[in-house]
Amino acid sequence: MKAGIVVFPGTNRERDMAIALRSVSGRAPKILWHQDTHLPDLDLIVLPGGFSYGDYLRCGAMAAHSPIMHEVRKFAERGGYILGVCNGFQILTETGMLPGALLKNASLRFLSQDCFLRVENAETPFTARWQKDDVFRAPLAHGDGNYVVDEKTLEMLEGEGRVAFRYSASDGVVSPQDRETNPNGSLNAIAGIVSSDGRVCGMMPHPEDLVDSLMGGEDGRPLFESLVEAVVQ
Amino acid sequence: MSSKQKVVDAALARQFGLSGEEYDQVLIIMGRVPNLTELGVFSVMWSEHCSYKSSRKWLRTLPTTAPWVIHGPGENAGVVDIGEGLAAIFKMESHNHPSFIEPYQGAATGVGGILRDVFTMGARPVANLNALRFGSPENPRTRQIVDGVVRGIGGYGNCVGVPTVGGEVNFHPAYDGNPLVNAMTVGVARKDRIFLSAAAGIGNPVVYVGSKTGRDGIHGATMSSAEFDENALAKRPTVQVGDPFVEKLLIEACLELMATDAIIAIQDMGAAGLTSSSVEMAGKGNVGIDLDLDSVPQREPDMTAYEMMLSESQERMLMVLRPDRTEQARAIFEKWELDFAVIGQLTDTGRIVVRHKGAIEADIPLAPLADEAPIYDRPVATLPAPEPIGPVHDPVGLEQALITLISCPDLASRAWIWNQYDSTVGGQTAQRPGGADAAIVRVEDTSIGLALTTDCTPRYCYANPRSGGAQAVAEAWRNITATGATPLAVTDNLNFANPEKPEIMAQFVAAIEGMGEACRVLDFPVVSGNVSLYNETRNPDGSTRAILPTPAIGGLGMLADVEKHVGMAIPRSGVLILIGETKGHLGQSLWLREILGRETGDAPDVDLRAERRNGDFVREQIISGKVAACHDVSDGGILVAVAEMIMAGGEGCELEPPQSGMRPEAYWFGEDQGRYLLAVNSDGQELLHEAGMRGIPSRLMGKIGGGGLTLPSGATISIPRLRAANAAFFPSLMGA
Amino acid sequence: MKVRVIVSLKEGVLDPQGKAINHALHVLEFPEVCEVRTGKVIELDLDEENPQRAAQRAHKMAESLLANQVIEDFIVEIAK
Amino acid sequence: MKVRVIVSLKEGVLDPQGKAINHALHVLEFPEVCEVRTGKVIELDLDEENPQRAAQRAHKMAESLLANQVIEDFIVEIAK
Ligand SMILES: Nc1ncnc2c1ncn2[C@@H]1O[C@H](COP(=O)(O)OP(=O)(O)O)[C@@H](O)[C@H]1O
Ligand SMILES: [Mg+2]
Repeated sequence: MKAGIVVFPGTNRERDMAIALRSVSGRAPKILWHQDTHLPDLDLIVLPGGFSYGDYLRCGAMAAHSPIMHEVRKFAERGGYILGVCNGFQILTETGMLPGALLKNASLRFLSQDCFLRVENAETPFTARWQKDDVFRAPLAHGDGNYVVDEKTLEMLEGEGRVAFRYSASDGVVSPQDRETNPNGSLNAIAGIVSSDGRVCGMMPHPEDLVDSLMGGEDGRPLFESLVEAVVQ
Repeated sequence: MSSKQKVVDAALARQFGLSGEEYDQVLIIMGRVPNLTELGVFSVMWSEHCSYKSSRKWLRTLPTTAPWVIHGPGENAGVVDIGEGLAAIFKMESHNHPSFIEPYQGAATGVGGILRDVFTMGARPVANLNALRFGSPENPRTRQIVDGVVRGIGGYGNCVGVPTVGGEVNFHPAYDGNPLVNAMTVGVARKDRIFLSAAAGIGNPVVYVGSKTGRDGIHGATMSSAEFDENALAKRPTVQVGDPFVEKLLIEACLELMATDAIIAIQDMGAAGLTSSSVEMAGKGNVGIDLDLDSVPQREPDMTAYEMMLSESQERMLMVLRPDRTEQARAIFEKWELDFAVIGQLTDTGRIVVRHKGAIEADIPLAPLADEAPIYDRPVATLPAPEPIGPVHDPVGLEQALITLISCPDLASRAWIWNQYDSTVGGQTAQRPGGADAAIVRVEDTSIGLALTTDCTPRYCYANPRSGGAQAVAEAWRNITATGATPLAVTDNLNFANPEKPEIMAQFVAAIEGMGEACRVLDFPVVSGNVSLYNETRNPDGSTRAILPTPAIGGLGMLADVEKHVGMAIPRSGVLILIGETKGHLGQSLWLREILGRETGDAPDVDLRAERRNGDFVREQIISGKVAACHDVSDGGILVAVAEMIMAGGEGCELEPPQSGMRPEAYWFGEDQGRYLLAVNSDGQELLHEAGMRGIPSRLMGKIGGGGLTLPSGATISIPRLRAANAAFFPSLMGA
Repeated sequence: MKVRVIVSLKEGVLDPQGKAINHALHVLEFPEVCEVRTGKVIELDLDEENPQRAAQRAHKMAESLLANQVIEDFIVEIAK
Repeated sequence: MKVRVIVSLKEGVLDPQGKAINHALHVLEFPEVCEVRTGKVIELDLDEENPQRAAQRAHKMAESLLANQVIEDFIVEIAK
């Protein structure tokens, strides 16, 4: 799998992502600069976590206007795979490539903790290695992860199976009102969604930080394995 | 303020914090009356913060060398060899006063400052820790300060992408008007690419990078060296605001430039900004320096030379570059959208000459500015004997006492705090906060693990500064050992009250003696640190209230094979074994404070030889793979330590009866030092035997299993009950 | 010319910060507070003398960057 | 009565957010932007009909909670 990771000023989880991609695919990803206007030959582009432009104004707002995002959009139109994690998800919503927006966490505090995610749709290129309703653990670390979207779009997302992951308890029970299991207060406990063609995925938690048993588990690996498999096909 | 307007005399010098004698010395060095800018330079360079005038004599007594120490005190941070051609670079620094005035920005800029001390030496920062002391939870201002400090540390560290992996928190009324915020950063660099601050090469350009200069925090260095009065809040000095985003860019740009051979010397602009960085770089290199302030990037119009030289604007660095690499360097900083300006050059005059708008604004000989800085041998009083412990009885029983202890402010779960710190960014955090006695961070692309901790027990230091100083070092060493790592070196942050008072100076001197002795016996040298004095509050009636003496210790250890480390979570089965001698020392214990409401008695004795022998044994057992989990016994004693292992692992334990001939509360809650709880998967006989052979006190504590903590009486405290008691304090204090 | 852009959450979008402030004000004994909504102000100093043109440009800036119209509304005011 | 409290950083205090927005607006080809300062708006709906008294109370709220006067200034405006 030929992967590229975009670095914006303020990005800080590009190394974590590179380690995860290399460990699963056996191939080191290319690091792309926010001002690049030419993309190398790639299967996957990752917008990693961090605080692009300090998260000032709104998370992801300024990065969404970077020169490279024009290329990323074209890449998506050509059918390339795009994964946005945390700040990357925020950037994808700011560009409109994914619907909705991420507001401040309901607690109004930055949250850094493990959460459990239930796989809602196992038919996407990002989730194929799981079964529907599988539960896995992932660290989350963000101040603005409270997903909102207007009612009509929500209905569409739910109807078309575009909710990829939901925050849940360790046994898979989803309770959107419960701060323990839906820590940031996201609508319908939505943690990750995909685009209508299923090729663009945005999610708040960090599967890339759980791919090594030394760091506490390998729960995040199936996501990257799914992508490797999708690319081969 | 313009250099031309104010008349410089002894009275003004006093306002600037220079004593009459110090001002006389300035007059001799200058051979004339200094102008305002020059006076400002002297006042900050000779402030307690920059000159260590009260503490230097005593700091020199600390051991600072070992075969693995590459750079000890004297550089921006300490450097130790961790193998594979790599070095760990680390330091701790305080931001106490700014954090009282504006908790968020004070704490945030504290983190920013210590990060710069570390990456200025060529290291990529890999971990942050923070040692915090707050006032009484009952004081309404405490809550605001906790809120702002925690948000500030998180706000800065999370944004720059350095995981915050550990720290400590205490509450005590002595910190009501003077909280302590000590931040520690650890970085990793290649051993052959460590950057120092001594300038060299006459004619070489002096380059300013980072953020623009504004009128931030002018005279911060002198402020942090003066005791606080109630007016401090009203005075509202220009608070420094941090920009972690720019710091992140500065880290990346500096590391990119450091991969080339462009840099001859580099120094962050910390306290006293441009003044201290330029004076220190030139002074260390025995060269002169000419600065042209017209070239300094400025955020505000009409800044004077005085303001620019004393500004404490954040996220700035000063470098001396090879002239033929200047343009290459400029391109890197422009790529990262940072200011870059050549603001001067090195000279052979031995003087610092500052020009602004065509006029010479300062012209000072560097050697006397550094060499003739005052050093004081302040009077030291005799320490009072600790208050007798008084009669001890147990009014509540074990079960209730345990619940009270694990819910008290000093032992309650800190999850509320660490859940606001990104502890996983970087993908190398093998033990997050709460998982082990020291945080474990793997060095990327190697099998090396770093073990990191901060420790100090201020109530011990108050009762007995010498034991307290030794205990702080011993506990850091023990916490590292309890993960299986080998302790390498410490950084310290010596927080004390007014050194001009002999009784405070006595605390300071005794604490350093205790620290020094512990460092020597444990082979745990001090490689960097910071002193913060005048931590006291002046009451409206003129009296003062001193903080508890708080020599915070930051410890660093390493594992050659990080996979071999253990955490503190109790495993599924096996037994718990106690290593170390239990004497039942209740003086200054949390049990005494929380159950009998007294802070009396002597601090526990620290037997350094036993400490070393027990620790070396424990580490050996862990590395040989025989131990499933380990936790040191400290605050709260054995029963609290067992409860903590149970809460972390979610498995119960049935405890054996106490040693005969000892009162139960003394056995279970005494705070004797040098002890560890080890969980082993077998019946433990082999380990007990091994310990016995070596003459190490050991004892079977209990059998793992059951639904909770089962006392010898048969009563069981369930795990959910333990967890609920432990979790409540912070959310209820902070209102969520 | 100084122009002020005020960005606030659309009606219907939950404003937990506003709610928290409301609660805190009640605790501080300001019982007359019925509702609190929070937003951002961005004060622009523009090199443009004509107030109308300045407002137009600020409007453009808000549309393209300063506000996220999925969740936010904005207004432009010319500073006096 | 609706009252608006605008809280902004004191003059001379670094505004990292404003700086970053300024930069972004330049990249987006709004070269006329000279300076950007950011702040917060808190819109209060008060159960108080008298504009003067409402403003007074809002002033008090700002002093005791809404603004951090170590680094921030505030103004109170009566909404039209
Ligand atoms: N308590 C201490 N123990 C050991 N070294 C110390 C101590 N305090 C300061 N130092 C050393 O003195 C030097 C100057 O410290 P400091 O002025 O705090 O650095 P900076 O200029 O980076 O703020 C550093 O090398 C520091 O490690
Ligand atoms: Mg320094």
